[in-house]
Amino acid sequence: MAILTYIQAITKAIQEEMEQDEKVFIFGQDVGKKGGVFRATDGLYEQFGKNRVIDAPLAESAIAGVGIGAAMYGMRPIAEIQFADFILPAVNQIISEAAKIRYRSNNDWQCPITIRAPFGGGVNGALYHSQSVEAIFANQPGLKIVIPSSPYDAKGLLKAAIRDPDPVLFFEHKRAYRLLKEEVPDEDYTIPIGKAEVKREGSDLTVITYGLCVHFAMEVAEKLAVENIDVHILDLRTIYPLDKKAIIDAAKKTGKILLITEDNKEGSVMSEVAAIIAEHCLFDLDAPIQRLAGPDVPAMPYAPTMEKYFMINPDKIEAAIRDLAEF
Amino acid sequence: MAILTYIQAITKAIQEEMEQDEKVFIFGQDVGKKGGVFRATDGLYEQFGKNRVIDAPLAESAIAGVGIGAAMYGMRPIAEIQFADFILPAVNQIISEAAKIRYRSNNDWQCPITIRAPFGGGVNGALYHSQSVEAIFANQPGLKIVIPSSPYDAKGLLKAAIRDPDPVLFFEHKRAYRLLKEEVPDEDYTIPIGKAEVKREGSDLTVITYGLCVHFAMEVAEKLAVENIDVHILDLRTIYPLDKKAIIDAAKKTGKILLITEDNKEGSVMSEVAAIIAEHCLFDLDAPIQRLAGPDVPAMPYAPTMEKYFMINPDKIEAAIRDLAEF
Amino acid sequence: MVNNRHRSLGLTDEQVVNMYRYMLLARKIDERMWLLNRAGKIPFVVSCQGHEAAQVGAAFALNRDVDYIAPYYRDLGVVLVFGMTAKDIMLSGFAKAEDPNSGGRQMPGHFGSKEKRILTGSSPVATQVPHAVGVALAGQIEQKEFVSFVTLGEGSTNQGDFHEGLNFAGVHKLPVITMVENNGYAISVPSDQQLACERVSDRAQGYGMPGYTVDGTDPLAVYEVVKKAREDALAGKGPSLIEAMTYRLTAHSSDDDDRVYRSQAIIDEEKQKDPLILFAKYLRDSGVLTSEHEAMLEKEIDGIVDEATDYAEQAAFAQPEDALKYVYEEQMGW
Amino acid sequence: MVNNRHRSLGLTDEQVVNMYRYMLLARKIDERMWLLNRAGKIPFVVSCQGHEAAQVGAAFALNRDVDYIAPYYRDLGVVLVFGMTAKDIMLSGFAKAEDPNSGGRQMPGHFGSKEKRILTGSSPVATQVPHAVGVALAGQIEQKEFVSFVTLGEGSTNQGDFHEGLNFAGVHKLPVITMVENNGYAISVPSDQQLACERVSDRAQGYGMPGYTVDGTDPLAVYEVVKKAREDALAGKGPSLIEAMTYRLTAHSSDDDDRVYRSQAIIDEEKQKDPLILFAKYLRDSGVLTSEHEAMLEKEIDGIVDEATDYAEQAAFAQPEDALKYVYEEQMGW
Ligand SMILES: Cc1ncc(C[n+]2csc(CCOP(=O)(O)OP(=O)(O)O)c2C)c(N)n1
Ligand SMILES: Cc1ncc(C[n+]2csc(CCOP(=O)(O)OP(=O)(O)O)c2C)c(N)n1
Ligand SMILES: [Mg+2]
Ligand SMILES: [Mg+2]
Repeated sequence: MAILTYIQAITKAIQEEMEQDEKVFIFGQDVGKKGGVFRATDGLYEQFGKNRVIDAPLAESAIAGVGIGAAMYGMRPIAEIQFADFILPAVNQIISEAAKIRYRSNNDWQCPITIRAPFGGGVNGALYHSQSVEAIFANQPGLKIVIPSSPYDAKGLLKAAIRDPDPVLFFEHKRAYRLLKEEVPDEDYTIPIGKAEVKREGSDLTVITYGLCVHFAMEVAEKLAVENIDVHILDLRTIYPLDKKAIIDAAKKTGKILLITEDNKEGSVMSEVAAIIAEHCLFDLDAPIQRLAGPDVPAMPYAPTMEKYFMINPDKIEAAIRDLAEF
Repeated sequence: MAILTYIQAITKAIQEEMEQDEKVFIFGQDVGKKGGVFRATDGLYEQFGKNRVIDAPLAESAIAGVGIGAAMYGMRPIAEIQFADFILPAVNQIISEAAKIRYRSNNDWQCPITIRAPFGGGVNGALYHSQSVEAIFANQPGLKIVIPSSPYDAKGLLKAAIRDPDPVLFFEHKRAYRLLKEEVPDEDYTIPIGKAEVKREGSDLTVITYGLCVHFAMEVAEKLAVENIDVHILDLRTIYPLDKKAIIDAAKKTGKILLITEDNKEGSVMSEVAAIIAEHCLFDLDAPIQRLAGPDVPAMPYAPTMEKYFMINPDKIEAAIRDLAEF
Repeated sequence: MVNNRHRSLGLTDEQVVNMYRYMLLARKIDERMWLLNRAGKIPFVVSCQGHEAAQVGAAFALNRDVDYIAPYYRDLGVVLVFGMTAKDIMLSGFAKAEDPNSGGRQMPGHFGSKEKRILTGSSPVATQVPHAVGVALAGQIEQKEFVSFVTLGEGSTNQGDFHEGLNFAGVHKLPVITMVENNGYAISVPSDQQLACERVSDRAQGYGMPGYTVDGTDPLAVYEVVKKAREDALAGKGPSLIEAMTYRLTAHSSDDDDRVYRSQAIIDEEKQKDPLILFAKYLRDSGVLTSEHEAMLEKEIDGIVDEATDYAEQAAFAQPEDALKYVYEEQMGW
Repeated sequence: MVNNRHRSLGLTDEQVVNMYRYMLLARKIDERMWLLNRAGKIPFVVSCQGHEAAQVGAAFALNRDVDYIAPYYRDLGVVLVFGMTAKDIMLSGFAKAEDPNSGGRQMPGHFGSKEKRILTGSSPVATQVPHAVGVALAGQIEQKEFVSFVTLGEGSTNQGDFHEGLNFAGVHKLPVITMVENNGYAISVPSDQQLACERVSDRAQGYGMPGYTVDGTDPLAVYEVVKKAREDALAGKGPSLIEAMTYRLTAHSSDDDDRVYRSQAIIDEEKQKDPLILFAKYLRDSGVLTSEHEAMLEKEIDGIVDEATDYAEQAAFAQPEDALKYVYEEQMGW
């Protein structure tokens, strides 16, 4: 077992899958010699050659569309979109095509593509290198959307995504890339898509979140534990379709719910989580369902003052937990 | 006052705005000689000529993008997207550009474009001529999304959208086009964007919905009134950003809430409505928040059996209301 | 007697009669669809009428055992050659559960069959272009010998996906043949309001590939150029762009009324270019098709279309709850 | 003495020295940005180095009082000519509240000023192309006399928006000048892996407009072709596509390390094509620029850049809550 960063775990997952299945290949902008702008494909060009590690022209709709074609043929393409913000030119291919191929062909064709993209802020990325775009896709049956919160999960979930028979959007928090490190097994393992994970058992209140915020929430929970505030934490892992049962169980566990996302508040994935709870656990609730989210502005600004104001951080989480605990 | 259909009210709104403001022009596929595939621009080419009623090449991203450029210049473009399903190639222009122009320029530039598109099912349109796409855009600050539920509203809201200083997506239910008719004043009037409307006062339970479903809900409410089930109905009118106060008031009014959308259930606009209620009205609720929506499948099929199974209709609404009333 | 063009292309008499047979089959299925639509039996038709020569000529130049095709909604002629039957098409027209394209989920004209290597198609135009490129890329990675063939209308070449797809194919020298069926209209918009270039084939240079404009009312001319493109593709010379000039002999679809935007004179003029009439004349003139044979063919095909129609009309719709199936691979518990 | 090219283009000695001055200003601001970045004072730089001749030459051919421009992130030279000051640019580099482009909201290189008719730009490449077309369409509707000028990199011409935008401009014969600054790389990807065509200007034909490839290290050559394109546009002859061949003398941005994908030999070779050196030589050779004048210019500009840097460094950031402003027109209650 080695200590890997979040991004190293991703590289490892791709490398292992490419070694064991020759149908797997990766393509996207600058994934070849450069090894990706974040270096997620570091070393892969050297190991697998230009036939399986392919620099694509600067055209995201083609990256998605060509990947979809290859997936229909029977390959297991991994398409890298350089920043999640730049997935938007590919929305038509993803929603009209990838999501609907199995359904529209009455199960005749399938589309096992994995589309990876770094998302999230806190890296001086300004409006167009910081966005959380998951909510745009989180109401499209046929798609699955996965967001790992740790290096261990990143490896296991990405391998599961590549092997999944349906299209998976795989969003990686770019600030987690080098911030998060932990022991990651060398062996092959996968983590099931569609299942949330209880990251911490607790009895006072429940935090439901995903991505980098899981890390912050865990930190805060440890800190508050000494004050006898006992926080239950659920990591969604797959944010579409949601693991309803896990959400309902987590909500019932404590009756006080805090939902956290780095995305804007209105219309985020957390709206659906709240709706599920309001539909299934109303009489188990002891407090209104709280949401901690980015402000409803188009995207986070560049200036450090305003970026910080936008971002979720441990202080904001702590304050929200304290408020709810006192309710 | 004349009796107008929903689509005639739309044509009227465009015509009046073009008459009174020469900055207004309309463009899109087949809007010229043909008058639009649904005939929403019927007669406008003859009245205003090819300089202001412009057939655009078959390229939605250009339709949005060219419109955005013209709006930045100071025009009031109305872009017609032939079917809402075909707005997807334009998502990048709408979300990365239109929504963010004011914000990213620190209020220097503005983008007063109106993008109209027919949405919704029940017209044998199959997967790609039936979708509800509003949720894709309903978490993008900077955008406003308007969906009228009647001919009267269609005219007043469209005129407000055209005059609005910010980008507005204006979705028209295509089955409403000829199904709904009512008296529509000849005079100039606008309906404020951002405000929901109480369509019916009631005391037993609250239905919150928008678009064609408002019409069905009203029908059902009248029917159930004779059985002393008294339904309160809120028409959202603007589905992004939501009119929170109106939602909270409507929820508190009866404590039993049914949310209705023709869109898929998971991740729809109704998730946010539920989240708002769960955050602000928890202790006013007498029953779990119910959602009646399309099933979570990619889009509605062509075969009449399956299309009918997908669509919301008065029978489904009646059943849901009865269930909730008995709760 | 006219110069026998088909033999100089290496086509036997039998093959060209077979071509004609497919063109006639496509036409007659299409005409029947309109009748059914006008009788209120099926909600929608979109036609191949006027495009049959381009479609059948092209499909004959492909290898039906290995090549992949990504047809667009008018391509009835192409998919028939690739093995779709009249019954399959009628089942789709009536939206019945047995429709092999989509189980009655999609409108007619949205073809697909994995077994026949017909990529499943959607309505948003031009999305199929990158798909065909992706199939070719997969073939290149796996060093397989096939081409991928994709079609679209001239209006649809204005979509970004056309541009992005062709450039990708050009950079990687992929075996992709793109055929544009240029019928001069995108619904009501004539091509001079649609395309800034004179010919769609003018776009080929921008993608580093040869561009051809060919008479799409002549199946032999189309056959010849597609055959060359296929040979080039397999020889590693990369993709080609072919523009087949056709006429749209009907309204855009059963929802359209073309008299609003084109004059009767133009409609009548275009009817003169009917590829069925032109090719039948060629076959007759070159002594390949006798009038008995022609009558026999007509009769045979009428029978096929009748039978297909009857079968499809009687066939069952999918169950309402079938709408829930196949969102993801089954047994995933979702 | 060399042939005096600028006078035959109608440019005075003063004007060409002024061109050089803008090129030098752009270069020196850019160099300072890198220093500030390496010193940890600003998080990001994206460079104009190597593109200055193309940018300044083009901007001089436009009318700074009426034309609209939609520059991309490298276009420091263009926006300086259009009236941005060193201080404006430094304020943007430091992300300060006074930054006129975005109030410190956007990264440097994301230009915008309504007063100066510089359309506000974003990061996703090529989206500005349809915007420039839209401005030109508005001008055509209102019968105004101006052109709209838009730039992008060669890699970005593979985006659908380039294709869709240029076709729209071509169909409507709009006064749009598109200039592609072809520096041979899109981050790490060289143009032969990016573009299927030989030259970006090969794409012009597909949009019914003339295409020009010009030496982008020579401001006079670029001036000449943009001037012609502008005259054509105003004469109703429609849009033009211009490809200016440049070199990227730095890494893609401060986040990139170009030694991973291009050799030192290539980097050194490209440095020989530095447009600043080449143009200074031309001006000296044609007797327009003396070494005193040059030294004076250098000094003047160093002073400007110093002052701008000091000012911007001291200036205030926006307040945290300012992040909430200007989502919609204010006083809407949202
Ligand atoms: C992205 C998209 N926009 C709009 C439409 C609606 N539409 C269907 S066919 C068509 C015209 C297509 O014209 P062309 O490409 O010339 O093909 P033709 O029908 O003439 O064969 C349009 C606008 C669509 N299907 N997809
Ligand atoms: C839609 C989109 N995809 C990806 C990127 C990331 N990106 C920024 S610049 C760039 C390369 C641009 O190359 P080119 O167009 O040649 O311009 P150059 O930087 O060489 O001037 C890429 C891939 C982006 N900004 N937008
Ligand atoms: Mg056409
Ligand atoms: Mg470049």
